[in-house]
Amino acid sequence: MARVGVVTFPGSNCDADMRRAVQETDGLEAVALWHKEADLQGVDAVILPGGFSYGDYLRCGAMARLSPVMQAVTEFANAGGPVLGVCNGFQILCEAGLLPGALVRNRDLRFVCDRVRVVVSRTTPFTNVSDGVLTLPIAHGEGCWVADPSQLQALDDAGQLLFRYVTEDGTRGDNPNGSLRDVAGVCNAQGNVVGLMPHPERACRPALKGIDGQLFFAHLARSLA
Amino acid sequence: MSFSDDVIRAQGLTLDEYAQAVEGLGRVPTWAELGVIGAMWSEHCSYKSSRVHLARLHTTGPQVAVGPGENAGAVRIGQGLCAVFKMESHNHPSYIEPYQGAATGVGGILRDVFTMGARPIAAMNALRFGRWEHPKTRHLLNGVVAGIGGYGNCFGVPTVGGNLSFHTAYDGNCLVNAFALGIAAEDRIFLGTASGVGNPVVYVGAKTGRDGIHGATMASDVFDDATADNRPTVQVGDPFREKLLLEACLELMQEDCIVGIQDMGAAGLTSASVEMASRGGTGLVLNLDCVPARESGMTPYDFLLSESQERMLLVAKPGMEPRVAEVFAKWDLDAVVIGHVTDDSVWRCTWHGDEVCALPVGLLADDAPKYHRPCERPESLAAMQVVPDVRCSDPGADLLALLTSPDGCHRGWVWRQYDHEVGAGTVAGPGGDAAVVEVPGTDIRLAMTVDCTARHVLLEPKVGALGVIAEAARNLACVGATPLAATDCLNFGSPERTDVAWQLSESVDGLTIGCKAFDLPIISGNVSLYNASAGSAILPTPMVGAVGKLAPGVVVPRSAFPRAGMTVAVLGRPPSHGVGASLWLTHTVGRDAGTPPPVDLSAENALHAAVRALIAQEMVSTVHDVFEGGIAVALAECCMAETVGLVGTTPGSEDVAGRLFGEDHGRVIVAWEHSDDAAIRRVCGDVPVHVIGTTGGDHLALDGVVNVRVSALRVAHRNALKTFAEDVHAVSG
Amino acid sequence: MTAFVTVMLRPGILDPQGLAIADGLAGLGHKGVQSVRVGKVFEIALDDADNVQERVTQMAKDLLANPVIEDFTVEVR
Amino acid sequence: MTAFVTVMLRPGILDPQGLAIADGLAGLGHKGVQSVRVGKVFEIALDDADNVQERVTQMAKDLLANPVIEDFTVEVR
Ligand SMILES: Nc1ncnc2c1ncn2[C@@H]1O[C@H](COP(=O)(O)OP(=O)(O)O)[C@@H](O)[C@H]1O
Ligand SMILES: [Mg+2]
Repeated sequence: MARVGVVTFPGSNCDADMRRAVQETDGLEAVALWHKEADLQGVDAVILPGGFSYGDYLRCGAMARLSPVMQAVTEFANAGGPVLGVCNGFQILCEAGLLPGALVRNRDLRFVCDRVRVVVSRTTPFTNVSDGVLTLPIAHGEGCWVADPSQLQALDDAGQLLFRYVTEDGTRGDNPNGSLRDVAGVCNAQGNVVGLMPHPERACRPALKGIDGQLFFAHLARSLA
Repeated sequence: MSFSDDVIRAQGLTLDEYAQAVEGLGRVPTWAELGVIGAMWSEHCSYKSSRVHLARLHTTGPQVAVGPGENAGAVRIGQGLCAVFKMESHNHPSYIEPYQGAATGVGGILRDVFTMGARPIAAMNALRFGRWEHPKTRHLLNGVVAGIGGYGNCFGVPTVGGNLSFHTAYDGNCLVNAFALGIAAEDRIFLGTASGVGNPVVYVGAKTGRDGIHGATMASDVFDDATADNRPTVQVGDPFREKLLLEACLELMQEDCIVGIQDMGAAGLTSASVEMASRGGTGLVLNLDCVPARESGMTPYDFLLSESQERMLLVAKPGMEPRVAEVFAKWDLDAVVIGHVTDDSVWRCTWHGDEVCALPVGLLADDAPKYHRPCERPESLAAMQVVPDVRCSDPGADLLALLTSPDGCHRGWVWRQYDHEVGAGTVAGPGGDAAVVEVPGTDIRLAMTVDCTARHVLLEPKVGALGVIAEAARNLACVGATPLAATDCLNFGSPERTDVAWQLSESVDGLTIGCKAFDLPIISGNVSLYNASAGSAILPTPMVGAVGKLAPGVVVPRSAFPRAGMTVAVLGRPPSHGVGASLWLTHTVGRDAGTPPPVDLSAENALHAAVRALIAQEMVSTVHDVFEGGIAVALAECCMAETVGLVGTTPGSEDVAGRLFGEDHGRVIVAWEHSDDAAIRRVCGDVPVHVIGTTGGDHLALDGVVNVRVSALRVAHRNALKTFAEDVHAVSG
Repeated sequence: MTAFVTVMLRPGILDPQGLAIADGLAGLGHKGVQSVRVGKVFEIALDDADNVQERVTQMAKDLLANPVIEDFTVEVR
Repeated sequence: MTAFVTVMLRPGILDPQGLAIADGLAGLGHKGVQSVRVGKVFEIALDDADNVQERVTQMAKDLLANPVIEDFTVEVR
């Protein structure tokens, strides 16, 4: 049984949902990690869940980056451990410099809660290039991904622009928040650190009208097996 | 010391009330005491004009675990659990500062729920604004919606439903009613009681600033021009801190540390402590020097009347203070002992060693003034109830007009700004008749809806208010749920006007009839009076939030047609009321007219039972009730979601407007693919089933008089609110 | 011509963001921070130089500052 | 001792709020607005006056600004 740490920051509000999604995946066990502790308890993967860590004050994810647990997560990631950041977790990974770019306010300056479609460009511990078009929920006010224009092409060429918002048939970009190149999520050069705005943990049961989120956890279980 | 008449009135007291206080006290109050009496005797805290009416509400039933009177009500949902819920108004603060007013309204209602030991799992909100043409409407709508989202999204509770409408009567006084529901184990519900002489009184949460001083008295004042400058009263919400407060409170409640706990809402520390002592039949001593202060130079008056947010008061078991402090420290929150429980039924406060308040708890609570204000049916009503003689010459154009009108257009612009899926338990979010959420860790699912068609209440309050309950119960039935209980928020004008007092009284009677008939006891609620501006009252708006439970395993139907090839029928008697009180009539003649449709209690109940049975047996896949805008609007809504056409014939008389746009109760649209008519009729028993037609094609065509392209309706319906709200003038920094 | 409008919360109005930032700075080992208050600044580029102070003040009143909870200052450079 | 840190989005980073405000000002009839950029200002009250410029610059680097998207200036008054 692979052990997956789910970090709770003050203000996290998708941590319980994330633990449940992990727990309900064959081969995975969820371990609750607390932001004040630098010990990752020997977990095999780490997930930073969504929410409003530190109220999203200053910039989303800016304060969470400073917590003791993030020092340990940074070491874990640099050693090649799989790390997933969802929504606020994605913002934290960008602020911590573990992922390229930054997330700023949505183009229309409003929070958006909806369903989107995304395509995946690369195989990582959490994704597979053959995943096709995934339907996932989003819920964020600051999901517009931006990066230094001079680095953008290189990131794209390296497959680091991991998720893109697309139309239903997967042919064109369809962007809910104004992010560059319709980016919904990115990964680091090695591919072990992944961040995205959509919420896979909210799409893991038929009762919630969507199960595409299960793929993320199934891929993780396989890669850790 | 003595106070001038102006000073007394500025505290919200009449001179008679002041005399009553002096007599009860046997002396003249101190300055701080005067402020405390003013706040506790305000309409908002004392319910002095509404208590006589509230006593008539239907509040009991075997399912009720905690009825009105506590921070929130609790109803049993099985497996040893209770749903704890309440609805509350934040109308006046939202008018002054829409973002913060609405945000702190959400924060307040969430605190009411988790104070009881319940983790919030769903929120809803009911909003009323002035007409679109009014210069403030757009600004208020944008600010309020952003504020509700800003607080609820960050706190992490899904906002799963609500209710929104616009009317010129709310031009100078918007309504913001927030609902929250949480889950607690029945044997671990915490009440706001101070008992156990000597037990420590602990202050937890955020520090106290000068925010919102006199919010309670303000909520009891009619707006006038001076109010726009009522600046020091704005409270700012901190949803992040409230989330920490939630986690700390729930963690502490796992242990045996707490005797009683209460959130600090209107009239802050004063009201929380007095109410706790009153419920416990005790007294309290509070040392105001110990209250954590955010600003320097604060006086006892400030500490007592501040409405700073995200604060709670609790009475701990003896010796548990260190454990309380430890749990709160884990969540980076203050917990400070500020006093203890006494046995003399006197509420005392000390400051720098002096006693600055010593007021009998009874004087502040039970013995507060109570009024039975004179009620009188307004003579003007008879003229309003006459239905003007108007024809419907182009029903297709009228349908489009209704679907793009402020009250008929799509609400998606609102709920896209609310996280309605956090918690990963939202089975049916906004957009249907009622929302459905899972109770975490169980197979229990709850349905909830918030409703009030104030136009109907205005035109005959008792009938209209009964209709509100019928509509709420019907919305629950449409997702397969059986009613459990309800909460209400009674928004009215000044009770000192005889017509308003009559509206209030009649509305309570109507609610009571409905609550008894549909087994929806009111377990909590709130009254907001003095909603008026420039001398004119708002529409009488008895908002109701109703909660029901789904049978295990039931598949929740959709409220729209999924595809072509479905048979569509309407259940219930053909409409006979005509266009009285309808949205169509208001739209056509520019004023509210006619009488509201009556409710046939037994027919309505039979209909709900039939709908639930059809859903339970999975015989229908679409269910949507017919109400505002009539059957034409309801069918159009069913068609627009997936852009599915329908050709059909609706039941009813020759009168086209009444048939298509009349708002008779007791009707529900259903659609099926694999059942047959006979089987449906068998389940429905005495409830009439009228087959309308079959879905398919691009058009909605009804009765040979309506023929419109569904895609065109859909675009217009969906864009109307966004176009209005996001007009460039609305942008704010 | 450029004008800067600085908008701050009025004294006494709760600034949860400022509180959180002050805590964050202390957590990073920055000593001696008494308090942090957070405001907004608007950098406004104008076509012309007529009456800038007056016009921008009006803009602040109309849109940039919320008089219920905020104060503002205008600076022209 | 009070220091002010002003944080602005770097040139080239889209500022939707600035665009919306420029539109809003035009909509309200304010003429001649070329562009608006929105930034943040932090008013930091310090216990003492030692090395303020340097310490506050460090605070900005550590926390207040994100160098990927923002530039900052420090002013001590
Ligand atoms: N303020 C709001 N917040 C969230 N959802 C809302 C709001 N207003 C309306 N809705 C949603 O829009 C849909 C239509 O509302 P309404 O016409 O009141 O429904 P009904 O007539 O069935 O009660 C419902 O699903 C309702 O929950
Ligand atoms: Mg309905």
